[in-house]
Amino acid sequence: MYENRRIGFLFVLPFVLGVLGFKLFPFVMSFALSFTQYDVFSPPEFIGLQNYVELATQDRMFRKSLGVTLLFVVLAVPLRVGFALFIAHVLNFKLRGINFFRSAFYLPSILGGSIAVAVLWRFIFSQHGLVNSLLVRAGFEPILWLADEHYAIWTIVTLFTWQFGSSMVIFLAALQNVPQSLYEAAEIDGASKWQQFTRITVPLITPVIFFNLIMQMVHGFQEFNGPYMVTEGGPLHATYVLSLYIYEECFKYFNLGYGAALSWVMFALIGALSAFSFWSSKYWVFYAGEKEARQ
Amino acid sequence: MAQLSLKKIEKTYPNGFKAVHGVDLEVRDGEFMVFVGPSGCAKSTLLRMVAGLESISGGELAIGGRVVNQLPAKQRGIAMVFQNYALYPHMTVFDNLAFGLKLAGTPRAEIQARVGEAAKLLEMEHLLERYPKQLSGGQAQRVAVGRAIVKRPGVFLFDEPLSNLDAKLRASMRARLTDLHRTLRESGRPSTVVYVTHDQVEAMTMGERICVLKDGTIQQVDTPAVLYERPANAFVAGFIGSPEMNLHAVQVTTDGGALSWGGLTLPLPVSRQALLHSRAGRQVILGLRPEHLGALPTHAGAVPLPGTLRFVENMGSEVFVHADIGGLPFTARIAPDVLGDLAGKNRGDGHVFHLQAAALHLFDADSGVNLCTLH
Amino acid sequence: MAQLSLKKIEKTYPNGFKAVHGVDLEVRDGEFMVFVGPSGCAKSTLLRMVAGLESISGGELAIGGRVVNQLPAKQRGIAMVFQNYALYPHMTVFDNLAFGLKLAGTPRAEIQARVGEAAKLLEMEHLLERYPKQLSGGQAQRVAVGRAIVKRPGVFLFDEPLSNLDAKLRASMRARLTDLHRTLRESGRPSTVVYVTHDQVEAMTMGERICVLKDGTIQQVDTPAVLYERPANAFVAGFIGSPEMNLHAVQVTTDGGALSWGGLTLPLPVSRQALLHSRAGRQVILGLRPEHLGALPTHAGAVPLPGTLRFVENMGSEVFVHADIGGLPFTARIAPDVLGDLAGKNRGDGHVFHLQAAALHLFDADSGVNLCTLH
Amino acid sequence: AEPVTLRFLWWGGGDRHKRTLAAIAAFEARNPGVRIRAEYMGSVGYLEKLTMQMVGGTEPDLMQINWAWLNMFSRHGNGFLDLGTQREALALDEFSDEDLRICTVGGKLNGLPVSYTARIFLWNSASFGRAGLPVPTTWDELFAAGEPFGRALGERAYPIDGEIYDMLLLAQAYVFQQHGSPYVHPSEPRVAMSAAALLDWVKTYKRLFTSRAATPVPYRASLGGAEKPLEQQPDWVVGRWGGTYTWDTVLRSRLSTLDAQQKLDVGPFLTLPGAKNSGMFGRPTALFAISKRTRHPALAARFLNFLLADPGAARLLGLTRGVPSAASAYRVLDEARLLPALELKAYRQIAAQREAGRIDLPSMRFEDARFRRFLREIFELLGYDRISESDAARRLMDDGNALLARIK
Amino acid sequence: MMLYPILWLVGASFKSNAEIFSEIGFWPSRFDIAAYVKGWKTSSEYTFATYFLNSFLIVVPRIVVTVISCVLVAYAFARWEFPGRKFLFSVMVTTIMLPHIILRIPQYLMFKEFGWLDGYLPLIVPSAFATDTFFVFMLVQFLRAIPRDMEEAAIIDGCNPLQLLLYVIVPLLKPAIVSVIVFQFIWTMNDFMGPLIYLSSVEKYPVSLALKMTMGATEEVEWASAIAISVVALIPSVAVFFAAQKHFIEGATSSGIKG
Ligand SMILES: Nc1ncnc2c1ncn2[C@@H]1O[C@H](COP(=O)(O)OP(=O)(O)OP(=O)(O)O)[C@@H](O)[C@H]1O
Ligand SMILES: Nc1ncnc2c1ncn2[C@@H]1O[C@H](COP(=O)(O)OP(=O)(O)OP(=O)(O)O)[C@@H](O)[C@H]1O
Ligand SMILES: [Mg+2]
Ligand SMILES: [Mg+2]
Repeated sequence: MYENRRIGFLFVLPFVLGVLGFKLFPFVMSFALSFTQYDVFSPPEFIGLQNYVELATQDRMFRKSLGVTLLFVVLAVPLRVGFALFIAHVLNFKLRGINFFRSAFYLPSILGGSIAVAVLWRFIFSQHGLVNSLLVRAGFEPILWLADEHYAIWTIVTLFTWQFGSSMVIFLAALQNVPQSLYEAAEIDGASKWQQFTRITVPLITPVIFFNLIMQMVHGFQEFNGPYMVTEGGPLHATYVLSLYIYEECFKYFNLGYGAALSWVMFALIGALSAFSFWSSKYWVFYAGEKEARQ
Repeated sequence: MAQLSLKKIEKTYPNGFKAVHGVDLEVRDGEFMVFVGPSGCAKSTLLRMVAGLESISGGELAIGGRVVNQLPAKQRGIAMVFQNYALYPHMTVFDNLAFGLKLAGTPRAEIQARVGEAAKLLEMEHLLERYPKQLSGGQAQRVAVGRAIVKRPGVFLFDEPLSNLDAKLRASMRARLTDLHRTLRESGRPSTVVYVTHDQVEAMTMGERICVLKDGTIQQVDTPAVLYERPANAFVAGFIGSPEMNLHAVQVTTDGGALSWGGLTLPLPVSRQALLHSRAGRQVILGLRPEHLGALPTHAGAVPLPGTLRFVENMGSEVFVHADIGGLPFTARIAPDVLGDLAGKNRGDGHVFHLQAAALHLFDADSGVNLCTLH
Repeated sequence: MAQLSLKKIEKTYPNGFKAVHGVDLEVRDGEFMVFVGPSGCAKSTLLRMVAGLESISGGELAIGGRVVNQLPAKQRGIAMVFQNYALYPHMTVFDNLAFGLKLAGTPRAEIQARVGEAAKLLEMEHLLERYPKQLSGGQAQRVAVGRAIVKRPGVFLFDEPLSNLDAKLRASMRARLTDLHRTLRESGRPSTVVYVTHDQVEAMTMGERICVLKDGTIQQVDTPAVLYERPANAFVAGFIGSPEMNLHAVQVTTDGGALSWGGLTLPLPVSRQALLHSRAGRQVILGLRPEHLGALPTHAGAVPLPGTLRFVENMGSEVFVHADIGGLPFTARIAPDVLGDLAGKNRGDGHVFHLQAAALHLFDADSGVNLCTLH
Repeated sequence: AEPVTLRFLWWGGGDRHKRTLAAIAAFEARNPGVRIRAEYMGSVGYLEKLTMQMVGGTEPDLMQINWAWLNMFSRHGNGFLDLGTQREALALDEFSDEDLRICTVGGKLNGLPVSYTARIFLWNSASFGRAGLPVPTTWDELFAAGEPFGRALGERAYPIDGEIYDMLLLAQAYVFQQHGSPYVHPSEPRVAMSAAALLDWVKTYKRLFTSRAATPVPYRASLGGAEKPLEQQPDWVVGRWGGTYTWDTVLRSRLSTLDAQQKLDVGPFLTLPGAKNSGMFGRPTALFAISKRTRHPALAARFLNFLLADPGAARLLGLTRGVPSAASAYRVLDEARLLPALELKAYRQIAAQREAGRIDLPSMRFEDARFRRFLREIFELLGYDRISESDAARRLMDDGNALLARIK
Repeated sequence: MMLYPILWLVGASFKSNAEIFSEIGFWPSRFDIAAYVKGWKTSSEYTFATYFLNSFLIVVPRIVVTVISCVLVAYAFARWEFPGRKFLFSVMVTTIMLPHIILRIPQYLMFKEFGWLDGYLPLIVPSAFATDTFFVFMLVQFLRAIPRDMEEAAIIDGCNPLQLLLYVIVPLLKPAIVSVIVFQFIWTMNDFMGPLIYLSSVEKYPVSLALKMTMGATEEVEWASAIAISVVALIPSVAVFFAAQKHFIEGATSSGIKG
């Protein structure tokens, strides 16, 4: 029945219309803008590839922020996804008061970018903050987290990781689809809880792990709140991620053409990484509902 | 040492349903115990409790002399074949079989060898690279059996492991499993087996003892022969044997020397009369195995009873004859060569059947207890 | 009108495995057709193709005279019981049963009535409020059957619908399903049934015709009696009947009048001799049903053959005797009362068995074709 | 008849909203048939929103903008309605010539200033009291205060605090006084300081930290950067930091979080002996501008005039947008004693310098976002000792010129 | 660590300005709900009752259309075979990847052309066309992990594609759908930029805008009431999460069929 082409298409129709109606024009326009010089207030002026050329050859800031962004993604995404998966797994046990903990773990994500987060993060990472007092107690030198070029990235990485709630919720939902009987079989096979987790749970929810990885990678590349509110890209641009750069180009310096070019470069980057992930997913993602198993 | 000992085991499901009511059972080390009972009588539940998959609501479960109520499944030294297979969908057949061994840190070569051996035993060497969803029902079931076998545990729990196999394959599996059990015992590493089945043949041929369950209580535990010949009560009598025993409530004559129903009178052998003295004029349940009802007077002492033919099922090697005798439905199991003139008769035709009264069972009308085996 | 017609049906799975090789089959309107065959022979695959769940790789499938290769499942007017039940986990048993009716817009009262009826038929009225995960294996299977029954479709497809039931329940289900089929036919609304089973008794008693499959090809389609008595080839002969037919490759004597193996010579009845003329001195396959091998010379014309006892399985109503005769393993099926002195013997003891040579089957050694039924 | 509706957009806090709404009500009462649709919000996102509206041509009739935004929204003076066309409705004589001049781009009056602000010194006199030091009145006293202040109040205590940008302005004030020239030429896109002056600027900036007078850059950054205003800093709240160099308009908010032991005061503007310029850095706070697309220019102008120069409105609005630039409004507040002492003190200090002509109007380019980033970058490097003083001075010259040429 | 921000927020809503910024602890020195009352009243013409109502006027329709459109589209991608499926799927994933900031101006201009400015339509209508591709992708992945057995049974039972979706797929997908609802609720409640750009009239402001409405750059802020009201603003999100969580941990298939 699923072969009926017309019906399938009918179901995607909203999306097709949505893309055409709401995404295509902005997309095309932003792409077009990337070949112009456009300061918002006077009409865009076509300058060919100049934006891209400048970005590739002269823009030190671009290179710097690209490096920062990559570092951030490499650190923060696996941490967030890993953490979310682990906590989801723990929270999936039917224990007393577990509801409370689930909510507690989701709270940071509800807070989003509210003022409390910025204030709190300062309390935690300032020179006399929580982290440092722990360090000092453990006999280490305190670190100027927010002011040290090498450590500042960790403050926003931690913040990003800390707001793992949404990924966690998605994992929690995914865990429900793992049949109980498989855990029983594994238990009989002598698998420890941990082995059940790595050998049964993880493979069976790879579609969702994959989803979270891709999405968090996208979010990681586009992460804005942390660097914007907590470190403001500093110190010495150590946390000056691409999205912050793009934001400033667009809405502080009104250099929309250049901002668009930056965006499309970032887009190409994410796209390439995602394409790679999709390609690799053939080898590690298991779809139980797919007509065909892997060969 | 892996004897099982169940003491007053109870199970209440979270929805309040009490599935097991105080089961007491000893399974000796290396014994092959078969569980039978109607669908829903808690066979799987008991197995799952032994395995440690279902919490025990009451009583004490010991394996090898050690109380394991609180012990996690993986420390109980068991292997289990699940009724629904529970194969790992993301692993090939090979990996499904090898999983337990890998976890136990078995060396690669040994895993290869043991999986190969099991695959051969179960005739599925050509399936090792497949994924579960590429298997037929029977193939999946064999994989589930294989997964238990490769582990060589102290206790095997089988939950209807052959129900999806065809008769031929099932017969060969049956023989192989029995062989395996025997070989292990002879090699000094006996495995205790608890085996749930619905198949009469499996139950009768594989089990050293059979445990008959009903509604979460044990009805009788004994060797197959005893169960067949001396069922403890009408339930066991009706449950063991196929086609099932003819069971009907009938009247004891006032002198206690015969049974009567539908205008017929069935004189009883003297041995049986003694049992019915106290029940003269009351009701008892008559039990008669189909093979003790014949179409011809081939047996001495058989009582002729007139009946009406309902229908005939020809199994090839034997014939099941369904007839009304004195208004009650009876089934007879007759070899094709002793059908006599019954062979040509049709529905509604009359025929005189021959009942071997000496093989008759009698059960209490209320409790169902077998009067013949009472002392 | 719901006859099924399969013409050169083929199925190749996406992984390249060819499961069905050109199957031709006509199932008449209202007929009860049973599919049997070894595990993995494509019974489920065929059923799923008829149902419209699996695409048809080649050939033509017609229901009620209309080619339905491209017709969606729900327009084919079928109901199906799945081998793995496939109950809706989020619905109660009642809703599982009622779902199809609700979709069809059946009035509430009627749904109630039909579900109630099916529940009664399947002895599961007390389960209607449960969720699938609260059911035992057999209970789940009954729900699956019920889901098909309530729909009263033109074609029923049953995939091993009773495999998880105990013998007693299975016997009663068997009778009820047969009854249901008959009632429908008599009421003028015949349902065509295709019924997959591994159970010999089910196959023999329920099927009006049986289709024996092997590796995706049809071996023989005929009534149960014909299949049992005149199997088309050694495969069918071995597959139908339990315990299975003794099948062994043996030598035809140079005069073509007898068979010989392991130093024994078995003279053949004249009727059989004619078949072997051309094969004098060559090999054929001997086929002997267990019931045609006795412990006592009860039958005229039985040929005495010395053997060695291997083991005995006592089924209560009958005994399976396994013995070596001329170095080949044979199984005999003997009523307990005609065991004679065999009853007291042990493994390794000698005994003279009596083979009813007139009941012998002979098959071509290469093709397995039954020589007795060849013309 | 349909009432005429004007849209009016501003940002601000609670008090500003309330008072502005009251003023609007007063205006509506006085002009039946006119409805002012108030569109107000916090400062976060204001620029983004306004930008969208300007791009989309959907901006309100009257809007509050920052002076520095003129350079973006109205580079050639055509971004907003030329108020010169609405002279009848406007009491332009209420504003000083300078005020009008700084709101004029390309000869067109793009808006009218609400108030004027300049950088001043705020001191926590209680802190200095505890440290046993007088509140600094000269540069030398400030530089000298570092060590004893720290000794007395602890190593986290500094006489003056500021974020990088505050500190570079502070140092610029010093150099301005010393050399008589601001960094960027007031009207031309080029660096105005001499190379020597630039070097002095850099040196003075560094001296702020070496003398321990100001919070070190890394430490300050470790507490949260530029967007974390001083009043949210614990060190400020409890008086470990003795003062700050800031706009007079934020005086109230700086004061608002101080705990009960602290006392805020406006100090004299530190001035070098023989200074060539006051060194004070001042400019209009916000402007009110009228959309060039408005359908009711005259009415919008009248409303604008009402807000800035109407005595009644002045009384209603009070100090919510700073001390009014319009003379009559100031008089009303002054007479009604609506000006708190501290504000008044700051105002007088600034007004005195303005009237003396000792505050040069800064170049709008100096406040250009990109230029600010450039400055921050250099001075951050300096604060982290990542660049030598001479290199910094040279970059301020060369890169500064290049950037100024680019942003024009 | 996880709860600290909330405790701090609640504590801070009772503190004085000085306490808020100098004390790391969350225990205030006094309890006084004045800040809540004040925060609720706001300094605008409307109380927070209006802003909450506005938020719900955006959130509720948006959730409804999101769930409907995303489930439909996910169903098509995960189960149906139609021409261009792969291509459209990659288009969908792709649209997630372009930084949204760059789309802001084009989108604004587009909605201006539609005449939708200063209304809720720009915030709701795109969701009706499954443009929240995050959710579509998520549902697709979930669906692909669910075996088809039940669907086959339903097909035999006579389900048409829509009934199949409604009666079988949706219940099985319930955990995922509930998370979609929770996310959409919380994200929309928190969304600041969307309403900021598209809404001009104060009476149409949702909570997220209203919260920051009193944060002028220069004026003094009554932090206690600002924080108090942001605590109140969190309540719906927390409540929704709390109410929903039992659904996304009790999937229909949660323990599957045992027997
Ligand atoms: N999770 C559960 N909640 C409530 N009742 C349950 C649950 N699981 C099983 N039951 C009930 O407990 C009884 C015993 O179930 P069990 O699965 O042990 O039966 P069984 O003997 O294995 O039957 P079958 O031969 O059909 O597999 C049944 O009546 C069943 O409906
Ligand atoms: N999706 C699939 N991909 C590849 N091979 C398959 C797939 N499904 C089934 N097969 C193979 O096709 C053959 C026929 O399978 P089918 O399920 O029809 O067998 P069956 O006759 O029903 O067996 P059983 O009695 O064990 O249920 C088997 O060998 C099986 O392994
Ligand atoms: Mg069971
Ligand atoms: Mg099958």
